[in-house]
Amino acid sequence: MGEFAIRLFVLSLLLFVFGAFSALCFSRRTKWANVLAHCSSFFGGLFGATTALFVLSTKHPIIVTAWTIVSDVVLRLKVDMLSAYFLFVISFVTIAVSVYSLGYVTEYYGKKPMGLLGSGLNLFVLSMIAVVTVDHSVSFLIAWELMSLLSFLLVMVEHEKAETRKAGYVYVVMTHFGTVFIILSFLTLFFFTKHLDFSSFTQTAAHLPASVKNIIFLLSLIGFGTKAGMIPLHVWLPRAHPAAPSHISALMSAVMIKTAIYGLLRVNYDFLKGGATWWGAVVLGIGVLSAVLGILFGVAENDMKRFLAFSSAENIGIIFMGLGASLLFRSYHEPLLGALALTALLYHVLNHAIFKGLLFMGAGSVLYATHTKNINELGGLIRRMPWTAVLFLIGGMSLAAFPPLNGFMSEWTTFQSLLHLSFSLDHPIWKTVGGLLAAALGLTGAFVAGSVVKHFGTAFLALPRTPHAAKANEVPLAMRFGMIVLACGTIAFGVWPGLVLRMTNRITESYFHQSLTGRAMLYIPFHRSAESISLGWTTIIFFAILLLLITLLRVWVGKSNNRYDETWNCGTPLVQTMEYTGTSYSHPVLMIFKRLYGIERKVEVQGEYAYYPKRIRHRLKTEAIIETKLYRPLILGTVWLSQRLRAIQSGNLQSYLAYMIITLIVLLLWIR
Amino acid sequence: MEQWIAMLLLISAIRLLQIRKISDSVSILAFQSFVLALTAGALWYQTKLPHLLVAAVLTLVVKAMIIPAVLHYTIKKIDVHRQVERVTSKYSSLLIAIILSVAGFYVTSRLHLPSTKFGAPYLPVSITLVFLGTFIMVDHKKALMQGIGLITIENGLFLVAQAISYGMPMMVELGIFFDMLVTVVIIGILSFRIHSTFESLNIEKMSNLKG
Amino acid sequence: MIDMGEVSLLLIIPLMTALLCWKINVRIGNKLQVAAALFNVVVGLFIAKNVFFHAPITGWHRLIYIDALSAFNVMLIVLIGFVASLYSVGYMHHEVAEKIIDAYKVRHYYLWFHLFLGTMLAVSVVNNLGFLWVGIELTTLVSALLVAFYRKGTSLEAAWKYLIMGSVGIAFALLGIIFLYLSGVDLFGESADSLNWTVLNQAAKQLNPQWTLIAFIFVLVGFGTKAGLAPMHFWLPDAHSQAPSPVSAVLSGVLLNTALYGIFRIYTIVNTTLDGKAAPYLIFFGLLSIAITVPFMLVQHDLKRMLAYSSVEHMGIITLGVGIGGALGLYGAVLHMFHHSMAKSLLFFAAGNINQKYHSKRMDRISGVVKAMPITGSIFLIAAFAITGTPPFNIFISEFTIMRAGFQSGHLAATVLFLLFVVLIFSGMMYYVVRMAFGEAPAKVEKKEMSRWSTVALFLPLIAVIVFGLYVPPFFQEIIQQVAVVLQGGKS
Amino acid sequence: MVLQAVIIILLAPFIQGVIKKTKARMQNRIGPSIWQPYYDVIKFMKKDAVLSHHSSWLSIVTPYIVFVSIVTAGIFIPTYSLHNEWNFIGDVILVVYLFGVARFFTALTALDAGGSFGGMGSSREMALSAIAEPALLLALFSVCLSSETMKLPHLVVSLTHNGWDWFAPSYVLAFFAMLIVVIAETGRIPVDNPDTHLELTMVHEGMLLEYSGRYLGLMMWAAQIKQLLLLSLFINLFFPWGIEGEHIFVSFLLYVAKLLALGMLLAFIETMYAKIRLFKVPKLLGSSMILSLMAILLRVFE
Repeated sequence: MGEFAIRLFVLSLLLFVFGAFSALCFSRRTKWANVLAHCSSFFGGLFGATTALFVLSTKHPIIVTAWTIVSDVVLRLKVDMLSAYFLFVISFVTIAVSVYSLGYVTEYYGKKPMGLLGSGLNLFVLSMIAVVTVDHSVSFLIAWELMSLLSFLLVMVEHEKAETRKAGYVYVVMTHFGTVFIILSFLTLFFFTKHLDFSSFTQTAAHLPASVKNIIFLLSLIGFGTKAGMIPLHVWLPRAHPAAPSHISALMSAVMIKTAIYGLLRVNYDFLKGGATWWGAVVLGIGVLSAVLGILFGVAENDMKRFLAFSSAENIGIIFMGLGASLLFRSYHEPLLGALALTALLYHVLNHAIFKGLLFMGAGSVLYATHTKNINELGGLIRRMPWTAVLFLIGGMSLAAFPPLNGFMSEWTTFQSLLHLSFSLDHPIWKTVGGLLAAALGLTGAFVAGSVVKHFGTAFLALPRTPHAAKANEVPLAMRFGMIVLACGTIAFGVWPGLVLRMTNRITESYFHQSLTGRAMLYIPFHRSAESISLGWTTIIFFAILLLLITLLRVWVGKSNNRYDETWNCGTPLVQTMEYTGTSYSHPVLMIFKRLYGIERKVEVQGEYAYYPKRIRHRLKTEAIIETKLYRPLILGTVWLSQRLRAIQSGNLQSYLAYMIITLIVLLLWIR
Repeated sequence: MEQWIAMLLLISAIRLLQIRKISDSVSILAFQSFVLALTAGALWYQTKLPHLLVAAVLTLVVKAMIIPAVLHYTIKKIDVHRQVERVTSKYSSLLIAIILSVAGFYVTSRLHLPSTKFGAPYLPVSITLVFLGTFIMVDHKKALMQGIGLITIENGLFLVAQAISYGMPMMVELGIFFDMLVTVVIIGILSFRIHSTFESLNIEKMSNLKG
Repeated sequence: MIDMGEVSLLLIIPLMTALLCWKINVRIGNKLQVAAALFNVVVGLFIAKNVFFHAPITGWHRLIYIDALSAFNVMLIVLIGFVASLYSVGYMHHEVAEKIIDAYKVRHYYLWFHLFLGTMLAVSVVNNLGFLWVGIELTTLVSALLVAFYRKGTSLEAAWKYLIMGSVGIAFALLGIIFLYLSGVDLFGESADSLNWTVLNQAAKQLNPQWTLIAFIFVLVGFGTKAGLAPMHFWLPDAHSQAPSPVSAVLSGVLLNTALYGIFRIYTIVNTTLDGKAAPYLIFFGLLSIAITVPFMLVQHDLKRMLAYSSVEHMGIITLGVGIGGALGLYGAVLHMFHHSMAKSLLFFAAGNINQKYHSKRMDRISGVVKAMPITGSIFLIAAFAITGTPPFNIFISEFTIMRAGFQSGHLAATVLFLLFVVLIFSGMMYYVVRMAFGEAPAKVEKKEMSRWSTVALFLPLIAVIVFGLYVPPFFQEIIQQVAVVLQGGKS
Repeated sequence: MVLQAVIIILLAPFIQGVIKKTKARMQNRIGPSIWQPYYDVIKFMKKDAVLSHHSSWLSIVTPYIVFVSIVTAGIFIPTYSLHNEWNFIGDVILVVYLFGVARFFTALTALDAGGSFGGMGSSREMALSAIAEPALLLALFSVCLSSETMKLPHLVVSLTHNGWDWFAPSYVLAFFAMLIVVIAETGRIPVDNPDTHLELTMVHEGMLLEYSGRYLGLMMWAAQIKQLLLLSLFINLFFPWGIEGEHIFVSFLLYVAKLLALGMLLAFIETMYAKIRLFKVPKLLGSSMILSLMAILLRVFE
């Protein structure tokens, strides 16, 4: 049976390779390249997901050795439980994205080389799979940077735009900085364990002195955190994700940043096997910061994809909160709670992958149909694109963690983990903090809901604001189908948490020797009182009441006769310029958190008499405070210093000779 | 005797820093090389090693005659402005030269020469010559003077090679002489081209490539 | 076993090619020199193979000695030399067509170019440190003429600086070699053998440590100038940026290695004598070389200067690797030599195409290379990523090996600094690369690849850059291993 | 439980009527009849609806969703009895998020017709709710901390058995914190004015501006149920006495009595205060959060 899984896995990998090469070979024939690339990635994803499920159900890791890179560096893929879970996440999203891409890339026919685009997608997915499965630090780094590189190249697909180039640059540099920290953490491990393969890390790293473990933890946190997009290392994320073609943004936001979570879990659970209490506290702190600030920055955005990118930073924050709680429980030796928090974060990894993939595809569909991402130029799409609207709404509701969708389930588990920080840990600080964290999570959720309302409401409802929004058409079947796959996922994983628990339990068993029970209902047997939730039942009750309500109304009162008329607008007919825009929608929030946005507000009233102005210009300038206050001084300082230092290459030969002779004399004096 | 020769070499090097006209330098250089040849000859006389004689003759021919001739020809051909231009003033350059000499003597003071009978005083002088040669290159702004500084450095090298280790193996020595000749010729050629391109031999004009 | 025939062939082919190309028609010369370079590749690789898999070659009264290190260098020179000569055809053709140079000058170019290759090969195969010195000085002279090839003000300036600094440096190195000779004089008496590397290496333990150290300092500063180690590297960006691109590729790709070869030959002896006390100097200069390029990478205007600074950086990395030492450090350093040669020559070829297409080396005038020249642009991008040590390209493997060696041998601070500088350099270089490679090309630039010659030449190093990043073949690892052993002083 | 659902649906207009009547009396008006909300609901149900040209199917669906999700949430809130066989389905987090669903759809549909007032109401509602939600959670948490569960019936049980002393300062602080949140969530003065007819000051009513007929009826009814539920929550967190009474009828009466008292208190507060400026509301809610935090701190460090 293990043989079968290995074959399946290799087949899936080969399919991605095949997709990459066949797309390149057929790059002249656009259609062929499209179909070949995305069909093979579809099947690759399908087989990959099957492999993952197979491994998780048989509980036997599979190992595929590819080749030796150099001396003792072996490229070997090992799918253990953690890898299998992430493999599943990647493959599942890939399946949907592949289908979606079949339609979406037609947008680029004749504009961009389809062969490169198709093979880029395949290789990108392949590299992500490699990241979560390789078991040697060097091959990991290779896969990791390959992933970054390919995603960078895919971000640069529309490189004609200056902002894309800037985004790409910021992305590639920041991710490289992150990698440096990962390299350092691996090297530190190497320094103490004398080996570079993951299995020796697993065996020996747990017994390292605490200070070393602390260093490794911090290095890996910064390294992987950059990729994950944790605040304040997130600045690349809201630039790069929107700049990429939407199917790529879907992959990047939904899956790529999750590989960082994989890395953190690998290092902290597999290698270090937990550590000091403050680790959890640090991760929790970063998590709550990312979650709250991420969404607060996102609220101000009117660009759909930028908002979604910020929301990715926010969701990473939620995942980090789960991770922090889990680390904390681990250090307090609370296996059940640790397992709960770990489940929460793993669950959210999957859920976020699904709904964020769906939303990016939805935004992509809007982009495809209208060629703009700015919601202030949209409107009324619900009539022109009913499918996209519904699917986007489902994604949005899941993003805002509304029952009965999957987003709620993982948020609920995260809530429980956070609340039990105070309920179960007997330490005054955790008792206080747990509730605050939960409140912060609630704040985040409410802001997300508001932002979803803003984006959906402005883009899909009411009157079209521009002609291209008015002339939008529903997207091709393939794109809709790709979104439907994920939409089904959001519902299925919401109402039937057992599906996910069967996977996550394998992981919690290996790290905590604990598993959670649940099929339709998630049940956690705490020692005081058990907690449980069932969205399936909630849904049933909901629909029962709904049915009853409609029936009763029908029977007792009869059908409601609807008449259609103008919208009330103080008596004047409604035109699109009177509609509430995205900008004005987020205005109250901006005013409440003025400081955070560094708001510059300018109102210009034109006209002789202030009460009857001819025209009012209202200008609201926000600044990205982290960038202006943290990054810009750093960058400017570096550049300034470089310019000063460049003076040594003055162009004057004599000074060069002087440097030489001085060096020589100093050295001679030194050795004397 | 050796002390006197060493002094002569040193003074000639410092003198190169004090010249007014470029053409003066050629004769000083020829003198320096001549003294060098003399040293080699003296060593040959003392040790009776045949290749030292070859070295002495080569030095005399190549360094004291051909190279100055090439330089003289170049100077005449280009017709450079007579005045030399320096970075430092006359006195400060003298001061630095003295400091460099002290440094040269200082760094070599603890080195014990292996099995050498005669050349011991030459070691600090040769190192100092190397330093001073470099300083000549640093101090002078005229391109040609850098060639002269280079030759001073090489003279220092030769002094070490001849006086202390009684010369390098023959073949190597020939190679080195050949190399040096080619270097000077190429420096000459480049000087021509530079002069025709920049209409000056002042290397401060040649600082377009920076950063 | 191999006799001296092949070795003499190795040295004579470039010489003959040079003279022939000088005399005959350019059109025939073009093909002839490519064929000759290819033939030399065959000869070089044959020799190298013999050395690697049989034994070192000695001959001509022990004047010639080719061990794994020499053979490795020979291999690099013939390979890069071949690709550069292939590339030169298209490059020079374009320069003539654009009336930048006269047609007859191409013959001069080939003359000097092949002489240059010949001198470098000679440096690699001689046993005697004196001749090694002569050879390196000759490379300076010949390549200075190549740098001055365009006879513009800037190229003359660059050539002048190169020549002067190179000569001063080389003079210091000679002094060092003399001191080294002195250190062994007691042992061997005054014989030509006592300048022979093999002899010195065998007796390294008995040499006079005081003299060897001072010798090493002079050699380090001297050949270090030639190899572009900071703070003696100042000529390098000038020379490498002003030379014709194929020459820049050879300068960066092999000449610097050849100069390092000189340092390492002597270092191997000295380090044995001094019992490892020479290593910190290499680490220091290595790190300084990496560090000094950072500001020039962060703020730069000229494409080829940027690449030249990158060469300084990589020479620093190699030196650092050797300084860190140990089997792993040397292994990484040697591997890095190879990888750097491939990646950097590739980058210079691509840059040459870009310069010719855009008629400028100024980076702010270059944009949209991938649009104007899809193949060159993509390769340029790959090479740029490779040179900055991004996986999955070859440089990463060797850089990581060096870092690993650094951690293994406890040079933590040096390694961390190295990593920091490398990432700063990455961010500087990428800033410009992204701006150049992407975006819209200026309207006046014709959207077409440069000549076929110029494009084809890119592929050989490209293969090495990509393949070696993911898979270093076992036989090649064996080769590197042998070279590392030589660098360790013959003991494995 | 079906009974509980029916009771909350039916009782909600009554409480609204009581509040309105009390308020009117306090303002020296006679005011409408206590049963007026029932008449309104019945009337609205019978009327035809006028919808905007620009609105979509969302406008029709939303009232049902809002109504049903609030009723569903009501199942998980203890009212007059703690025996709830559906308890395993959810806890207070689910309740909060079900309210969230209702709010989400209300706010979304407010944008459907395209009018500025809907947008304004929606935008304000979502901004304020973002502050109100953590305040609610924090206030709830400050109470839950003693019982260590988020399941409401368990919570109430533990409150009745070993609950806080009314004299404990943390309890008092939590009480006031919760009160502020309840006022904000029910959309009453000083946060929002349910009786306003000035479009510019409306928040919740602004969102309902485009509704008419049955849809308006459902929305208003849903709002009343939500109000009832919040009050029940409040009652059972702070005055759970008697909920576990022997006789269910007694505990029901007690529950209604407590509702009436609380309703009157709300009416009183509403009469005493004026609506505050929109941008002052976050400060009010912030003070609620600070109160909760202090309650928690006192509780933890007691």
